[in-house]
Amino acid sequence: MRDINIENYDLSVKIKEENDIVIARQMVKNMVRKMGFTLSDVTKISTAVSELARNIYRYAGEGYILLRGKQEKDGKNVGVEIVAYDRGPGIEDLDSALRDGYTTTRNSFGLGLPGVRRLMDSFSIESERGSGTIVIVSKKRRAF
Amino acid sequence: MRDINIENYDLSVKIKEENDIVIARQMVKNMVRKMGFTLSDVTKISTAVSELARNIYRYAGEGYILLRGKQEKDGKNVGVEIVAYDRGPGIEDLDSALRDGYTTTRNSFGLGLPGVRRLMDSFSIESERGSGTIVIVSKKRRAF
Amino acid sequence: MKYCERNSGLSTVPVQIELDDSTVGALQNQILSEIQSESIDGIIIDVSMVDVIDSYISYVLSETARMARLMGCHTVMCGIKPSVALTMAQMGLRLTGIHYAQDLDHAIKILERIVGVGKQGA
Amino acid sequence: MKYCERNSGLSTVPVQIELDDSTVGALQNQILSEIQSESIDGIIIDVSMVDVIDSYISYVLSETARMARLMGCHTVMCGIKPSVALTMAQMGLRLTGIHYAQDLDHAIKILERIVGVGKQGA
Ligand SMILES: Nc1ncnc2c1ncn2[C@@H]1O[C@H](COP(=O)(O)OP(=O)(O)O)[C@@H](O)[C@H]1O
Ligand SMILES: Nc1ncnc2c1ncn2[C@@H]1O[C@H](COP(=O)(O)OP(=O)(O)O)[C@@H](O)[C@H]1O
Repeated sequence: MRDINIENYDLSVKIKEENDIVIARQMVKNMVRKMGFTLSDVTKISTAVSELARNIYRYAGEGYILLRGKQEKDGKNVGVEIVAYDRGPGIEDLDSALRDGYTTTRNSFGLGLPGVRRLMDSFSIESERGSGTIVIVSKKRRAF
Repeated sequence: MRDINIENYDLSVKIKEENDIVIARQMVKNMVRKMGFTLSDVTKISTAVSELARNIYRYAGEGYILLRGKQEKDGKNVGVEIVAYDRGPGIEDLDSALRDGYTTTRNSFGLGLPGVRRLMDSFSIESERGSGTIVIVSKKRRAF
Repeated sequence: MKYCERNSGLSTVPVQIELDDSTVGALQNQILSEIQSESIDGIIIDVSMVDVIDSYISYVLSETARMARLMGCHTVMCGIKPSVALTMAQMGLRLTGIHYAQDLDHAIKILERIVGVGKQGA
Repeated sequence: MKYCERNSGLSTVPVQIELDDSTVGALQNQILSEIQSESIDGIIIDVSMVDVIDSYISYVLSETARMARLMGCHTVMCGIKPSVALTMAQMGLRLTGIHYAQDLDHAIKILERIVGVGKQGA
């Protein structure tokens, strides 16, 4: 698995108890609001963070939500990159996990990861049995 | 200098531009408010973070404000530990820097570090020429 | 969360701004026990203050509506913010068994139409 | 920040909730240029919304008052929150050359006493 260095991020929120899900999404909401994202993109990003933080809490027990500003390729537009990073058990069947409706838990639509993928502009996931899971997503800042 | 591992903290905010001073104090304010600190302790802690973050921005250019919950020795009371950590030039004369009125900049009362020391319950500082500065402060949560 | 309005078999539940996982569970319990102990045919869940509805919150609200229906009660969700609705739609979240209303008045009208509750009070 | 009240040589400056370093610098410039261009003898800085006043903000406010005084203008700070006042006191921050008032009315009374401004309007 790739190496994630928390020092390279503007914000890091540790997830270790249920309440940290709300804390992570509030902190991220504040940051992207200040970065000038539109209300509906702020909502999408906060919702994505809520899903990713809950997965960390539920399936890995502990991990981090990281955020950093990101220069887009065109050089002038900025965006945000968000990483959900844990050293938990990893995802058994990655293909299935990305499919709508797949879940290993009760009380769930199984729309977390596929939902996050649809909400964000880019999505990548890496997972290794016994080593953990890294989800990296990003979103460009749009004017409207 | 001691080693600081950001992974051990609940929250990390990177300081790299002026605006990050406000972001750091807002994020910390949110956290300690949620932890149940009184309004006046929330204000003291936020003000201390404002001083420490500004010192990072001004004198080191870049660094981190870290926060974690802390079990007090009595085992039941909780508190908060905040670390200001940079790999900047370090403080030339530590004794002077802790004295009221000492400053190497214009436009300043030189009450930053001594003020932080008075606002918090514990205060420790470590600085090495060319290696950076670590300020560790903490505050117990009080009922009133 | 507290119940602010109650008349003629109808109960309104305003939901607080930040829904964490245990709060949404408590909300479900409170709604279902209220339906059981009082005779309520219509529940209005007011989410006009809520900033984020993710898949777990959706699931619990959906499940609540389903269980309420089994107990003879209809559920209407009102005041959902456009940005929240947009996000849910993009994720593919659909709250089955829940009616949607723009605001409280609209919600009451919907319930009146479905089950005739609230009419006595109107 | 915007000036909301102005009468008879007196100007009130409500300060926004979150004072960052460049905002407090802009505030100083705006106050000083206003004193220069209009004939103002009393400035009221309303900090009732401000949550944090740290050493740099204190320094700039203090300096502003000192420069205003040189231009013949008195400065009153009003509405400081008790928790902010407590924090400043504990840090050892004193805003020299600034008068303190509980609220706007009190601030106007203080300025009337010192320089007689505002009287015409009262
Ligand atoms: N961080 C993670 N660590 C281990 N397993 C995970 C992680 N995130 C997701 N999974 C697995 O992927 C499945 C699908 O995830 P998701 O689409 O978010 O739906 P849900 O969490 O609602 O089940 C989960 O049921 C779980 O088995
Ligand atoms: N993180 C830091 N790195 C290098 N030097 C520092 C740092 N923090 C403080 N200093 C030095 O210590 C002095 C005293 O700091 P402080 O009491 O906060 O007052 P002020 O910042 O207002 O000058 C500063 O003027 C500066 O020279």
